[in-house]
Amino acid sequence: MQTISARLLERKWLFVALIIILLILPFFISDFRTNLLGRYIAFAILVIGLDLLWGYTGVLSLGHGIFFGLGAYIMAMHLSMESMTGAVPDFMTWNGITELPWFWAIFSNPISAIIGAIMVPMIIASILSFFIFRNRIRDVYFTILTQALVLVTTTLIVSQQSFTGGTNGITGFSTIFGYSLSSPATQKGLYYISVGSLIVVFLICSILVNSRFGKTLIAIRDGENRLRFSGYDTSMFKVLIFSLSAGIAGLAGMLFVMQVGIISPTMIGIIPSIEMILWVAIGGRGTLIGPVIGAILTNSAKTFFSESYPDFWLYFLGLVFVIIVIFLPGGLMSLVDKVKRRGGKHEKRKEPTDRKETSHSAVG
Amino acid sequence: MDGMIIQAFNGVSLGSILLLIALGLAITFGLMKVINMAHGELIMIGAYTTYVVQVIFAQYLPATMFDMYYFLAIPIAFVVAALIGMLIEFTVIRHLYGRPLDSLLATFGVGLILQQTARSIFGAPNVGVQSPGFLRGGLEVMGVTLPYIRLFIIGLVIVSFLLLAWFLYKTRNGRKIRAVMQNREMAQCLGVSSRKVDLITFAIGSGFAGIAGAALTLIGPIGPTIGTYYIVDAFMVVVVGGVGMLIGTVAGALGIGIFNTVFEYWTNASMGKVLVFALIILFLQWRPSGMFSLQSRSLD
Amino acid sequence: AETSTETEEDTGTDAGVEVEAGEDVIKVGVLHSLSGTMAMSETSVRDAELLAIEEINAAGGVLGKQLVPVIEDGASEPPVFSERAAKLLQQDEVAVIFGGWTSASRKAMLPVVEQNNGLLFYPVQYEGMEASPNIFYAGAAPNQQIVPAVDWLLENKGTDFFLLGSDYVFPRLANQIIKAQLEENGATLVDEQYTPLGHTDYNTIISRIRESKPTVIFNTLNGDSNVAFFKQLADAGITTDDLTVMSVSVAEEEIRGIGADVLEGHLASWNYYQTTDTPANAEFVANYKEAYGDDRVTGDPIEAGYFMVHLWAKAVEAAGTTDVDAVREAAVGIEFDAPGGPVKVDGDNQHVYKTVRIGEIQADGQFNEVWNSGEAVKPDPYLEGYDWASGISAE
Amino acid sequence: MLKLSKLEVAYDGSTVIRDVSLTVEPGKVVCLMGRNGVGKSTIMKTIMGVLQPVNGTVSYSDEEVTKKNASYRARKGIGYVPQGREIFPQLTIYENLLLGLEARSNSEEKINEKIYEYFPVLKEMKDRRGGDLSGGQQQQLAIARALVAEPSCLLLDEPTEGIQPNIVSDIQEVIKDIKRSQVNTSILLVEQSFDFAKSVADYFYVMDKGRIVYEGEDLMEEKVSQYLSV
Amino acid sequence: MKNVKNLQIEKKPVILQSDKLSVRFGGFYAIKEFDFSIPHGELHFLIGPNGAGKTTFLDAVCGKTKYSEGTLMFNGTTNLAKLKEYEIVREGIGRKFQAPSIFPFLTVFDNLELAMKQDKRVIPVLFSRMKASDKAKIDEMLSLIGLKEQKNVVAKTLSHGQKQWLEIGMVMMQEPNLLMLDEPIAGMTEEEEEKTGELLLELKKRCSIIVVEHDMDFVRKFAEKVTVMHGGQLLCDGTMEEIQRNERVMEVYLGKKGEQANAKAL
Ligand SMILES: Nc1ncnc2c1ncn2[C@@H]1O[C@H](COP(=O)(O)OP(=O)(O)OP(=O)(O)O)[C@@H](O)[C@H]1O
Ligand SMILES: Nc1ncnc2c1ncn2[C@@H]1O[C@H](COP(=O)(O)OP(=O)(O)OP(=O)(O)O)[C@@H](O)[C@H]1O
Ligand SMILES: NC(N)=O
Ligand SMILES: [Mg+2]
Ligand SMILES: [Mg+2]
Repeated sequence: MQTISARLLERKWLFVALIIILLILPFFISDFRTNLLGRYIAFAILVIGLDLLWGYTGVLSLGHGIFFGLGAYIMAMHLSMESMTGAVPDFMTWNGITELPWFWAIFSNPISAIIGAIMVPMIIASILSFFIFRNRIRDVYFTILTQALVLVTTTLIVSQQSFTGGTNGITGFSTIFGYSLSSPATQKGLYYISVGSLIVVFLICSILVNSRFGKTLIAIRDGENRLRFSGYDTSMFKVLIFSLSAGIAGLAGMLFVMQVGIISPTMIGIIPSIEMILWVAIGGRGTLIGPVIGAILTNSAKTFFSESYPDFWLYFLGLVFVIIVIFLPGGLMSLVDKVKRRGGKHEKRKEPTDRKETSHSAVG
Repeated sequence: MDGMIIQAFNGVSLGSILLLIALGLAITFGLMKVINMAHGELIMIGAYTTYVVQVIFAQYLPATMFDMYYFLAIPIAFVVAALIGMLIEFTVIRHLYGRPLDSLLATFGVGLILQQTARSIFGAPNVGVQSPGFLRGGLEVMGVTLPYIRLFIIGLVIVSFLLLAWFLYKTRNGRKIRAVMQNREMAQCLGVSSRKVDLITFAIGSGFAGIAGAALTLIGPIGPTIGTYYIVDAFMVVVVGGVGMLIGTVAGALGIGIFNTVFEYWTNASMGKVLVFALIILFLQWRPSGMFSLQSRSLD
Repeated sequence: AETSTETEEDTGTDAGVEVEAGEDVIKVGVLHSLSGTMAMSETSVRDAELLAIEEINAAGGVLGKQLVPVIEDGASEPPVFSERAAKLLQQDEVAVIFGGWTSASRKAMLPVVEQNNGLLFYPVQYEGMEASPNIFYAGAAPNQQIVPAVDWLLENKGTDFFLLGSDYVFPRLANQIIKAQLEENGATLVDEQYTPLGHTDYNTIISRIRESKPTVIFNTLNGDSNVAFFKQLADAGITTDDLTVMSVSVAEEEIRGIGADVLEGHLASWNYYQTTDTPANAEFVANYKEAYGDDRVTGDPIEAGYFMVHLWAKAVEAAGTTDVDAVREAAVGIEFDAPGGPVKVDGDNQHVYKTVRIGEIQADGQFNEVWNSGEAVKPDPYLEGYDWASGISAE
Repeated sequence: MLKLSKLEVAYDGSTVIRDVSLTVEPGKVVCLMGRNGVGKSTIMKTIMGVLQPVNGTVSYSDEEVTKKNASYRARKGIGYVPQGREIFPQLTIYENLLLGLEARSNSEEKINEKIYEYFPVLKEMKDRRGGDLSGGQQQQLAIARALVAEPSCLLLDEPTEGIQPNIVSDIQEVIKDIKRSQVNTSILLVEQSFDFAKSVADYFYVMDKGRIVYEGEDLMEEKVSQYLSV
Repeated sequence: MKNVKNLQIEKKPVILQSDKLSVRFGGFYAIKEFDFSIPHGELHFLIGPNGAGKTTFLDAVCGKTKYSEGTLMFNGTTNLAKLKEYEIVREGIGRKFQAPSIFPFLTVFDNLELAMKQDKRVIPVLFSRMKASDKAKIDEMLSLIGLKEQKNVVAKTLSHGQKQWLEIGMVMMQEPNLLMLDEPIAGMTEEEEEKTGELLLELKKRCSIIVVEHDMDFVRKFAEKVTVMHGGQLLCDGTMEEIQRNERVMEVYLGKKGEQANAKAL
């Protein structure tokens, strides 16, 4: 017999419940809080892609800040062109640039900015990952490499400040597609657009992981070489999933910048990139819904702690990370599963997180 | 000619610093497969230890003895960092063997806590350490000055490396360490106490981070966030050299150090960094598991 | 729908100040990085601001009301600054925000304070080229720090300049100004180098210095890099006999982190030193040390953080309300006897008149003032008063 | 020597060994047989201390060791050749063998020459890394590694798997040799080959579905076909 | 036609042909100038002492190890040196590894589904759906390998022997033209061996099979043709009877089992 509460803990119902909460919450909290929640939803979108990559395919990228940043920068470039008074944004003037560079100009159209914010990360990710995966750079080598990539990218952005705004980033937008950014209605609209994007991305990815393609991803995670000897060109699968997650990150970055009004290199650096992974781990990797919840909860907690205890919040945050990873390796979702099992259902389920991540697979 | 000597020396000097910061990581990450994001904070602990030793000398001992503080600071930095490493192993790491990526996340949390602790104890601003007098100045060789501090660091790293290599590859305890790291369960079945070995190994890795911290006080800032400056470099060195190979770490450090210096000289510091990383990516295309690869035929 | 519990929670836990809810307090925001790489600089500024708030409260508050600081952590990340500024203005409805250090953090807060018609007081010297109606700039504009420093160097130290800076906005823009100024004066630029933020290996830079043989290094490096640079410069055996380094981001606090032994004899340009000889300063230093410990030092941004709170308080008293528009109007021309000498808010650009001071670093880590501008210099963020700078500020 | 009583072992809550009691007398070779997946290796791992039983006890030379860890048991004289070899891949053959000595109380680092006589290939390839060996070479190394400590109780989990025929018979000889020369050494052997088992074992246990279904000094053909057929 | 020494060529076309194949690790030749060929539809056993190079040979064929000299031709025309592992599989070569290697966190069913012959390029997989015929095929295989009950069990919980079976099933799902099995019956009981042998005879009708095995009873029972490797080289080949009589083979591999057994029986 399955109780109602147990049923509610099914992943799909969990998602439905979450969406309902997100839809009605703005009626109960301040505009400021709604806007914050909107940012967290952008992060929640991002981690779905990361979960595909890490939770399902076993590829840990500490470099998704880059793709998030690309999406954000492209949208920021568009917004800043929309808002600027002269021929170029202020910071270009100071650097002696009087004409918009081509890679700015192409995003002056809102449609091309939206498409660009998603496609540019995908294209760059596919080129990059093609070379990386084709040569079988994997495991920690890949992870450390992505970390280095973040460092290079932020260094580049900062040093090319005449085009990128440097450490100041790009900010100071007043309108978005003609609507005033300071109006609460615009902010609410952006919030609901974010929720809508979350639903779409989540559904697409759910379908994906439950298909044969999804099983292939898990097989790559658990025995990439074996899969190669079953006739699959695993590197192409990884390229595809990496690009997809980069596109999702770009979308998230775009939604983020529209709601926050600024993007700067610190937002896409090493620490934010690691934090993204932590959201996945806290929620429970390989579950899709877990990371979504993880991103929203962790960010809310972070805001709460840092507002309430500005001197101590890092202790809290650090402790939470340590405790979750050690004592709840399956993340919050494993807690849900536990409750569910107690709720009467004794189904044996796979827990991908207690697997040993040995670097040598049997045929490696 | 002078330029060449200086360049070569700068390259080796940077390489020696990279090696020093990566040596501990070569153990905790290379051997133990723990992606220890708190490595930078262990370096920080070594640096603050040196600072404390210096303050104690300045306050309680005659001024003539001040310079001697540094000799004491290095072993104390090793011990303090090793003890804190033990504590981390005992509370956190031991739950995470065989889960390298989880260890990354947990140690990141540990790093945050250590950073904040340092901030609470020593304050957020940097603290100053005065280099001992005998390390002032430099050695004149063919018209160029080689700073004693740099020479000292090169010497320190050579000694550290040789000690470590001897310990790991020539002693019985070193063999036990390598065995446990490769197959914890089986080592235990042969009568090796893997708990003890894990604890000690992590402590040694941490201790070397402490030594690096002591050395870095001579040339860089000492503050709660210094660990973040070195952590990526340290990982890159280990990865480029080849995870699990001590000799690879040496090669990786020297390689990166020399190329970094050359590229920086050709272009500028930012582009130099970018070019080095571009080179690393190209290099890994050619050797996906580093200069000295451990990849053996896996068990079939 | 505002949740009142949340608001109370926010203020109640902050800074240990007990709040009696009601009309007789004024909430003010204090927004600095308490974590991350900027914490090392910004925590001291926060302390100075809290000191000023306490002083004002002790003297009866503003408009008869006590000030209650709401402290937030900007975490060294511009988007967090923007978020927290919005929170302070929208949720806590503070009368003013004191905060920021890096230009990036200021640029992040700028649209927020403009859109919410809030007030931001910013305490740090910066690159200029900005004058938001919602921001008061208590730090030096380039003409109150960089320009006079270059003039003085040309006169006293030599004409071969090596420009060294961290690779970000302030140094890049500062160096553009310096280059224009050098050209105007027929001086030589021997080299210009930038290193990434947090760079710690200056071997190659020092090799370049050796090759290009400057008489002056104009240093716009950011905090941590300064430590590495000066230590390594000293190790390389380059002393003040060979050249002089003029810094614009090295204050007393930084000197302690670098070590006075390697800095002795080098110069800095600021509007204030702990040793600045004014009665106001003697009191300020004593109070600051009493509040935060004898081992603490003051410095220019700390002093700016301190006096800007007083400037705001005086402006509110003059306006008779905390209303932003009224305060902004009332602020024009407000004067205060700051520790670094008298300061006055400029009506054109909301910057502050300040005295420029060049100091030489002593063995004890303090500055010996070798020159000052005598009177407070009018701020000129767009360098409109300098013909040679026309190429930089051109729109 | 070795005594299991009422052992129950589970993986993640699912029980695979139920109520198993088993005794190995000193100096005897006991053979444990059964189809794939009945739980033979699980029993071996539990004896070694790699797995903790849910219920029941493991005693070894009159001491209850149920709660002790594997390294304690190894130092007490239990030697283990696991199924799947578990060679240290980055260590050389020689280093692998030296590690076998860890279980011994005296710290002398010397490999008994007899080991090399049993498995000459290990001497030839002394400095090759364990991971580079062929499957059968690794299996030989695994056995040798257990033997160097001169254990008083030897657990062999399918020791002949993947070994060339003439060495299989050598291993048969080794076991017999141990029986002859080290009269107090007992051996618990898991083996699929009926002939091999019969030629060395003094006592048999047959398992099915996690339980002991037959035990005796002799293994009758009909029993075999009853429990060992698919 | 090629000029091949092998006599079998007259009967059936050769499916795999190695010519002076050498594989080197550093200075050590694991395989040295090894000639080998197998015609279509043959059940061929490859035996030899531990370390003879049998696994290495299979590695070279399936692309896991790059060989240094010589050639490997598949179906007479395809040069395997140029192909990636997955391309070799798509050509029709299936391989079972010596240690069971399966996907531990997928169910038994999913393991077989992934291995099944189908278009395995990225995009087709993305849009592929499970067909009823696929399901039937997998079910059939499940009963063949005796894992019907474990159909929905996560593969890591299988015992060693069950994993072996699963992997054999996976390779067979690929419907290869050449099947290579590395010690397939290791760890199996005698009955299970028997079944595996019968399975091989059944499969032989569909493809050529190379089996590496140390169990001589098994080889004796099922081998058509046997090749003995030693030290990376061909020692001899022929029927089992011929092999058994070969002095060298007895010396290096089989041992003088009979005599020894008699001696001990005294
Ligand atoms: N790590 C594990 N997690 C869960 N179940 C396991 C695990 N290892 C083994 N099992 C299950 O326990 C049972 C017994 O396994 P065990 O390995 O002991 O069998 P065995 O008798 O040694 O078989 P074989 O002859 O194939 O080696 C099997 O049914 C297997 O499914
Ligand atoms: N990567 C390697 N480096 C060094 N030597 C290797 C490597 N791989 C294999 N060898 C050696 O090559 C030889 C052949 O090994 P291979 O695994 O092919 O033997 P095999 O015939 O399969 O033996 P077995 O019957 O024991 O499985 C062995 O001596 C082995 O030690
Ligand atoms: N404003 C500055 N110094 O960044
Ligand atoms: Mg078994
Ligand atoms: Mg083999």
